[in-house]
Amino acid sequence: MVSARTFSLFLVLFATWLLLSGIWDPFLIASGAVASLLVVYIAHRMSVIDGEGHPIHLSWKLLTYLPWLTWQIVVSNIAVCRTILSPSMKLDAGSGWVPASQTTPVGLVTFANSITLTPGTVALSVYPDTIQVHALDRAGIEELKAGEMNRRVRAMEGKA
Amino acid sequence: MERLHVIVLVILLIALAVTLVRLRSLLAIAILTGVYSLIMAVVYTLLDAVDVAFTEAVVGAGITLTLMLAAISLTTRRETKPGKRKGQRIVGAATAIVAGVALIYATTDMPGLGIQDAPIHRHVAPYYIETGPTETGVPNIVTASLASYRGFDTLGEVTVIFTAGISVMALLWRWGKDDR
Amino acid sequence: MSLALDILSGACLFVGAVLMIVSALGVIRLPDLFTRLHGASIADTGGAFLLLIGMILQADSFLVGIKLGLIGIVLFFTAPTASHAVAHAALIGGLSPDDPGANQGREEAEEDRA
Amino acid sequence: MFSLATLLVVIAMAMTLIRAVRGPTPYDRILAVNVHGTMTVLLIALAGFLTDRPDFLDLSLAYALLNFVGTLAALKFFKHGHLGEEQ
Repeated sequence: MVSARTFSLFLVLFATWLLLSGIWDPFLIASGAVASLLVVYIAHRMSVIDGEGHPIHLSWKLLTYLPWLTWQIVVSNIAVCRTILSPSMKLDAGSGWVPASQTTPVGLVTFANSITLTPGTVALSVYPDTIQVHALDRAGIEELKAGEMNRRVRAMEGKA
Repeated sequence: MERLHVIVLVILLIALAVTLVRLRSLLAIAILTGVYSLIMAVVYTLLDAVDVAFTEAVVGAGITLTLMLAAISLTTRRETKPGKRKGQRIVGAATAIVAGVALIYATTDMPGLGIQDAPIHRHVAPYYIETGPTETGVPNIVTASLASYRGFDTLGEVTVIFTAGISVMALLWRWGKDDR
Repeated sequence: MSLALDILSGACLFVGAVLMIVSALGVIRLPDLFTRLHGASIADTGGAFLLLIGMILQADSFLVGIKLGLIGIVLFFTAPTASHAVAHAALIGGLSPDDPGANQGREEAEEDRA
Repeated sequence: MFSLATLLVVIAMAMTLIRAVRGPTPYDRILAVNVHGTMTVLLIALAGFLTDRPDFLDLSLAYALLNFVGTLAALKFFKHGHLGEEQ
């Protein structure tokens, strides 16, 4: 009945409580445990504890994806800052479609959010196999079409 | 230095207030009111009133915008033009100016910010600060006073708000009709 | 050691705050909504995370660091979602992503829709 | 350093405010308010360090969560013209 996922949700909630309160008093810890249990119970009744609501199975792969994403964010931050600060501000903005080969909703959302999170590109609308992207510089769309980010997110989400 | 931040923020507030008065689109006004309470929350924070800032952030920024949008969606999106009659304007301006001057005059009677021997710091406050944590077992002083020292009062308040909420729901909820 | 830490965190704070200004400049200067979104995302990523790192380096207790980290995580998940929501709503609302000029002077249309 | 950073963020907030007031479309305003909100979150955190009271972080955490709700509610309103209930 109590799956590993449910239990891990409880652990995450309880850890959050402990770290946010920082007071090691038996009464307060007990109320934290009760509150976490209550939330888990309600989440269970709403049946939102699944691969989508609490994607714990992605944690380890996420650790390999995040450094690469961070680097992308740094690079594109510099590029966009340069555009904004250049006095003439020549823009080549526009939108285009980028193929997305993810099979799970979580993977697709991760891809779209990664696109949006890197400055210079924003996901406009998301469909199961393609994402409409607006870019400050059309080269950004070409780069996304080349598909490195797509491939990395695909590798991260694993099997559907 | 902190004072400088507060001054800049208060100037922002004044600019924002003037803009709000001049705007006619209720949608824009609702959004900008959210900004107003946001800046206000920062000012409260800088003035060390964390609990007030907390309420301001939660109510002002999170809930007010949503409620105002709900109200706009039920009524209209534009404010009607104010009356053109000169008398109306003068009365309005006079009321605002008199009220403002009265409020500013009242603040001159208040003790300065952070002065140690202000009346409020000498009456019962030291007692609560000293004995609150041990007497109630609650680490946060504000929570200790709200939930313990004046627990019945808070219970009453919660009851009133809860009852009001239920009544509003009972009046506005469209029971039975297209219930999908 | 402590001096190096101070310098590092000071640099992070300064660069982060400057990025905030750049982002605000972008939100003002860029020509239409969709390009402004890119300016805004600098504040959500570069500015926010550098400021948070700068503060974490100065945090005097573990719990403070954890809370700052949590703020970072919350921003990391909500910021792109909010940007996407703005972009998508604007797209549905009829703003053209390819032609900045067409989005000027739309104010009256929006305001008078009532 | 904290003081300087705080001041710069306040200036940045004032600048986004210009966009929020000027519009022209409601989306521009919401975008500006959203950025303004992100800056407020960090400003409150910075203010906590400035005054040596790290308990401000709770406030900024709560605000980071709420900023999102306000933005989404406004956008939902723009998209559908109401907030869910049939008119």
